[in-house]
Amino acid sequence: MDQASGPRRSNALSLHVPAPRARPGDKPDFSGWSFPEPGATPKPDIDAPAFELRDYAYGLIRVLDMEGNALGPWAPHLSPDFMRRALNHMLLTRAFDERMHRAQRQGKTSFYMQSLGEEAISVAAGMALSPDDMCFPSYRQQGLLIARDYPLIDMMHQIYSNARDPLKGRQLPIMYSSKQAGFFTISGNLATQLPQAVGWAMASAYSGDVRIAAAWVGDGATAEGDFHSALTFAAVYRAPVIINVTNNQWAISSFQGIAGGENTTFAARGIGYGVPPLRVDGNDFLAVYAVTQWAAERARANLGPTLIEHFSYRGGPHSTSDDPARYRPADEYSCWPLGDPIARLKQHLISLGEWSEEQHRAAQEEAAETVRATGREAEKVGTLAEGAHARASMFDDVYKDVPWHLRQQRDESGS
Amino acid sequence: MDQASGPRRSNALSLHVPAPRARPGDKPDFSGWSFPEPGATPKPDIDAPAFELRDYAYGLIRVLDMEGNALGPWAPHLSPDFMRRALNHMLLTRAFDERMHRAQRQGKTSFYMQSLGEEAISVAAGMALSPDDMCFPSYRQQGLLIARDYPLIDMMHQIYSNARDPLKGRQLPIMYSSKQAGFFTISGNLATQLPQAVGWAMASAYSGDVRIAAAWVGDGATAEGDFHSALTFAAVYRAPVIINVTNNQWAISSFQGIAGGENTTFAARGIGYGVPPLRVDGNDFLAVYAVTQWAAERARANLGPTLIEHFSYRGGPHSTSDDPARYRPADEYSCWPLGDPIARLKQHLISLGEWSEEQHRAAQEEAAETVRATGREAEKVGTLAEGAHARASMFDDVYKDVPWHLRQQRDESGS
Amino acid sequence: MASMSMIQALNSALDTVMGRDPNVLTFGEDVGYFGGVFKVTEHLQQKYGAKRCFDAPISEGGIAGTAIGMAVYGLRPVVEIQFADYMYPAYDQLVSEAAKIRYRSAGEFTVPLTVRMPYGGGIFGGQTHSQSPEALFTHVAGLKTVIPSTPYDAKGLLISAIEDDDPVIFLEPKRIYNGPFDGRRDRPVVPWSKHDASEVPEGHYTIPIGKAAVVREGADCTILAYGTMVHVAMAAAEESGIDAEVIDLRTLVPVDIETIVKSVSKTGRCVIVHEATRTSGYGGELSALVQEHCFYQLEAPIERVTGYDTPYPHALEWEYFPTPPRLIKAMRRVMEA
Amino acid sequence: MASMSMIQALNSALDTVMGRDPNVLTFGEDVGYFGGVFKVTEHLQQKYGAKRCFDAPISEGGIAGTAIGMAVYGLRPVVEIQFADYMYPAYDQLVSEAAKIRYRSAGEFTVPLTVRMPYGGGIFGGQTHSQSPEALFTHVAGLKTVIPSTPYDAKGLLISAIEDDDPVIFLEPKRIYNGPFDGRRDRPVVPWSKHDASEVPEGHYTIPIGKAAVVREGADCTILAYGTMVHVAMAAAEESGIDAEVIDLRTLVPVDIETIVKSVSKTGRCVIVHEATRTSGYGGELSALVQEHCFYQLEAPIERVTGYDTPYPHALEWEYFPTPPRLIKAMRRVMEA
Ligand SMILES: Cc1ncc(C[n+]2csc(CCOP(=O)(O)OP(=O)(O)O)c2C)c(N)n1
Ligand SMILES: Cc1ncc(C[n+]2csc(CCOP(=O)(O)OP(=O)(O)O)c2C)c(N)n1
Ligand SMILES: [Mg+2]
Ligand SMILES: [Mg+2]
Repeated sequence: MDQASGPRRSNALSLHVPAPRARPGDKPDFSGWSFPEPGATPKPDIDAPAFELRDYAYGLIRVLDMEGNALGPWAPHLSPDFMRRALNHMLLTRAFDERMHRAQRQGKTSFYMQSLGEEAISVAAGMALSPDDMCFPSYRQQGLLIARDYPLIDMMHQIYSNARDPLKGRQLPIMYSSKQAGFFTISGNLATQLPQAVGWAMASAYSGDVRIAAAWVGDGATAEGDFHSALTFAAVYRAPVIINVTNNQWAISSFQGIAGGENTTFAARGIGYGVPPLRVDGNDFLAVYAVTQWAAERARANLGPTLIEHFSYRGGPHSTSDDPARYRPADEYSCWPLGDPIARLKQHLISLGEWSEEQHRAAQEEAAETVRATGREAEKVGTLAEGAHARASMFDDVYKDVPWHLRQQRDESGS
Repeated sequence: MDQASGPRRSNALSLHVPAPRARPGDKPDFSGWSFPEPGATPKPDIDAPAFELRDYAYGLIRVLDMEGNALGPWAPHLSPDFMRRALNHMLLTRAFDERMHRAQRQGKTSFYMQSLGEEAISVAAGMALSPDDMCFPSYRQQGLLIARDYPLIDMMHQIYSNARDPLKGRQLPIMYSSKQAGFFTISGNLATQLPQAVGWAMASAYSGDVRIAAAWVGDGATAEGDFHSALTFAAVYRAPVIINVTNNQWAISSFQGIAGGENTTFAARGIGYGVPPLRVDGNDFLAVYAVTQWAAERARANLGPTLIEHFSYRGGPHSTSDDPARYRPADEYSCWPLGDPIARLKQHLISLGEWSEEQHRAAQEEAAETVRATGREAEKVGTLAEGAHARASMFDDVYKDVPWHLRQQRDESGS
Repeated sequence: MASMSMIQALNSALDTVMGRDPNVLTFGEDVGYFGGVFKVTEHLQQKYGAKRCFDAPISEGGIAGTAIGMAVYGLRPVVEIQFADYMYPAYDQLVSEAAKIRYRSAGEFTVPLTVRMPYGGGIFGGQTHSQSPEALFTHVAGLKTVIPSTPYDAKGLLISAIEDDDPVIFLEPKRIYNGPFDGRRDRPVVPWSKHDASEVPEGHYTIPIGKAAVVREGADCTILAYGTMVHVAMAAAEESGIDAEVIDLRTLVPVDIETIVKSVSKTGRCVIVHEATRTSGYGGELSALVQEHCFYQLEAPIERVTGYDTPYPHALEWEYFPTPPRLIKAMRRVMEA
Repeated sequence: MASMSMIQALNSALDTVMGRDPNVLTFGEDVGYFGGVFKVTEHLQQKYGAKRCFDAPISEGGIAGTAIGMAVYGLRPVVEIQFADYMYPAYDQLVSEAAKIRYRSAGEFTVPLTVRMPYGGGIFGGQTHSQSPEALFTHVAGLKTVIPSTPYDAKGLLISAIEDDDPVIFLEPKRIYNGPFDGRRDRPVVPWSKHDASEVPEGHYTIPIGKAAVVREGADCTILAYGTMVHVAMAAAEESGIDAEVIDLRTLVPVDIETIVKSVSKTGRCVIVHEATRTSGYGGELSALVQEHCFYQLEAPIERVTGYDTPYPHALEWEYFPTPPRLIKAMRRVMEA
């Protein structure tokens, strides 16, 4: 094909393919990234025009410094009790992740996904939102359920697809759903939840309700068309919704540059729709809490949607099917410049004199023990291999009523 | 449903549905819109970082003032000959539109779409790009073909689906295609051409070619997911492509607020991807020319994509199936604050002493006569009603070779 | 009772349900002030306000996605996809989400959503205003697919669809919006007012989803049809001299297998007609079902009369469109077999 | 010759074609440095450079759309959709564009594009890692749909697909990526190296698109299968004591009607097996075709053994998956009819 081999002139075009700075064997390289100082970012009024908020997309809202001090106008002034609760939620989330990851490795189920390093993002949101606000999560926000005190054992039942699995064995592990907890059924199809969250928020506004919606999507999945339609509809109808991008630097093996992160921030996407774009240190519980609260107040005041980019790092593998050592330096996580969300909140409480290393160890142990005990309970009910579900149940809930062809298939399947 | 009727509290949410300022019976209202003065916008170097170009999204690049003077750094310094050619292309486009619109009304074909008021956008691009750059138009860029001297009669043959229709009667009128003219086959599905243009540009870069791609999409169709994927891929791979948004204020009956135009500009969408966002007066031939040239140079220098919003007004109905008097003031077009692209270029040439009212009338008459004569020729070949195409031809080009099932269907169709 | 076109009947269905249930709202491209490019939502914005009937951005995926969210909230959204040809950007939301949310949440979240789409050819709309994508929905477990063929059915079925607690794909045969069309374009245009089924009650009534109608009784062969093709089938039955039984399926999924089996058991011969492309069209499913249920009663091969496996060609529309002569040929073949 | 798994064979196909034709490039989610989540593109970036094998944003629509643009330019892109379940956002580009560009441009623009997608269940992947959407492609005029069942065929067919001048949907049965699986999960896992068809030439060869393979000759009944189900069918034939002829379709569109008709004319009985949901699945088309072509030779109703009309249920995967016992039951029914 002469067309494709083309004329190689001196001014020839060439294709740019982004690549991360470090691959396995390389030294992790976060040099050249600079962040605003904790406390340095001003806090706008909730009714500030979106146009004036554009620069937030390029900063980073931070409250906690690395010594554990809460600084600046975004500091949310939470009670020590509240923060201890937050810390415990994060510890429980991490302990749960650890155990369930192991359970999969032990063959007790087919699949698991941890949120290691990203616990603040979901736990802070779960605590900043009202309990009846509706969440449209992706698959790495187990912290929301934990912060909302959803029974840990029901999460395990779901993961084991056992007889008490609220989803009747129908869903891949971790694809939770709970109407009660305001936690929308997780989809395996990335980003589909975003316009749904916007629609739910529109319905709430349509109905004169007071509840708002919040949705989460990964840095990688922002590339889906649904991200665009969600922002378009949210902006056009001023939907009371918070759209959270959890930028954990990776989408399976692809670094965030493949999703467009080389050229600008993910928060900046909001600018193009006239949606306030807040960029926050996702490993800073207090900052995530404050930013979520700000966005929620804005939404409740009929001032429309907010886009929040949570800047963080995926500490673990993408899922139990993944081995990150094949595509990134094994020690990259430990070099993450913004630290660990649990360690940082712990440090804050300690610096306030409201927590100690000892208490922390005890809390950690208690979380592990809670998970262990719950795990034993759940395993007594059963794990995946045991096949707890009646064949006939497969044909329920396709429709409200079972139509003739499914009745026929159900009957045949048993014969 | 108690949920949906919801609690109507004092702080109740409410749904915002955008509405245009004026509907039929109202006085057109463009008050409150302010534009930079012609010549006032600086011209950046083509290698300026996208980040520094953000504010171009909120301005409006203008060269011609309403008296016909070309002002400022964007003035492209074109020869009078060149500009007369441009004027003639625009006149021909308008005359062609007039006649083909009428031909549809007379039952000679099924459908037509004019570009009244938007002629500068396509003609200027057609003249600023290299002839072998590849265009991925929407359906309102007939001016590109005319600027590239594609035979008018072939356009008519296509519109009439007659025996010489290059597309063998297969496509709706005006859905032209010409590889020779670098004009990609128009799709009836909005916005699909955008990622295709990006892919074509990537292929050109991959091949070390020098040709770039350009695509056009309406303000309304920017809401499609393909707009987002096009910008994402263009930004990530720095594709040598120009993405043009023709903001003509309307998408059939929906004003641009329904596409998000209430909250910010369409050019601003580029910011979120780190793509330079230029906003230009689409009724100013010189400005469109200069901006296109700037973006083309940038692309050719391997500096990546540009998003251009052409600010204009759809002077005619959406298509022959539409009656805009049902949803907008009948005289809205005549109140458009940025005038008529033909009148403005004409004025410029006159003010240069390179054109006169008389010459203009003659050129107008010549364009009309060219169209009339060509129309007669085309109609001699045939119009839609006459059914020029052999039934069997319907089965060609589904695949390169006709597979057995289509051969069978072809045979049966004849029996 | 009033004589209504199919457009008026659909509009009346929306008006009726919106008048009864504040949770019903409708949106889509050009649906609001303008009332839709086919006028199905005319006057609804004026009557019910812009919050209950409004324009949407040109994003079928966004329309479907937000409507799903609204349905999950507890509303009963009715959305319009301007042409069925433009449903593809919404396909993921419909297939991966609307269809599966009840199942994957074990019944906790439900999607009482109605997606209206004008479909089919015969209006010189070319490749992208003529498609019949019903088979792309009938393959998807969790969706119901409904297609009316008269004003009376259109209103009753649309009300059923809106009141249904599952997502319903409601395909509207645009060629017969304004009058029954039997595929004979050489004949004068007939308005709906000349047709019995244009007598439509003003108020609330329903036609059950899942029930076909025997629109012509006959003994010689069975014709399975839906939408515009019902009228083509009726014309073919009349003109052919063959005493055909014409079944208007009305619902494609779940299909009314009883009515089909009863008829084919009686006639022993079956012709299926649809406008969609042939390969893997819904006719394939119907053919399979008929031979599975009526193998021993069949006296001739089941015939399919369909659109060809090509895009819809603008100028050759009338060669593409299944017309009575094509159908009659197939009927003759099954009778002579 | 080397013994290859299906993954290795597919990798070898890409390597072979990329080595010969600089216009071939491949991209998709995690396809570059990582080599794809199933490793089909492993080492290609290292060997051919990042410009010829690279990661894409998570936008199946963008992947398809840009690949179409590249194909129009003159390249031969091969893209991977990470799981067929995620093809829906790309569906518009594939159906409205890839499939129709040659036709609507009267042959001026063409789309020599290959879209690879792992499909099918049996890996405990739940609803969104198990789907078999082939019927959503077979209904679309302008697309070819290919599904291999062995390493040998996989390589030969993938090379044919890449060299084909039309868009080809290339569905890869992920359950048999690493070994032939006959639906008996109680039996030990067998690697491809134990299977004849894992002997794969290193270099260039093709298997023609549109040609089925009779993988087992038999006189009693015909089983039509593709992908993983070919191995289920083989097991069923062996275990049942019924002398079944097993046809591996390999290409679904254009289907090899001659081979099908020849077999069913001989056996008079036909069972169709696929993993996709039953209603409007490709089995409906096959059933219709068989009865249209072989009506007078058929001695029993054609049976379909398929996935049920439900989403793919995680824990009940093995109830859902068509296994030899289910197939054998259907074979018995057609033999006893
Ligand atoms: C539509 C769709 N495409 C592809 C996938 C496969 N997939 C699952 S997770 C994932 C990466 C997502 O990365 P990101 O959005 O950054 O989220 P993270 O895993 O980092 O939280 C991919 C490609 C999918 N689930 N859905
Ligand atoms: C995917 C898709 N959805 C809907 C349509 C129907 N449609 C055709 S043109 C149009 C309006 C487009 O408006 P805009 O993008 O502003 O372009 P303009 O007509 O103003 O040039 C619509 C909704 C379509 N052709 N394709
Ligand atoms: Mg990520
Ligand atoms: Mg417009």
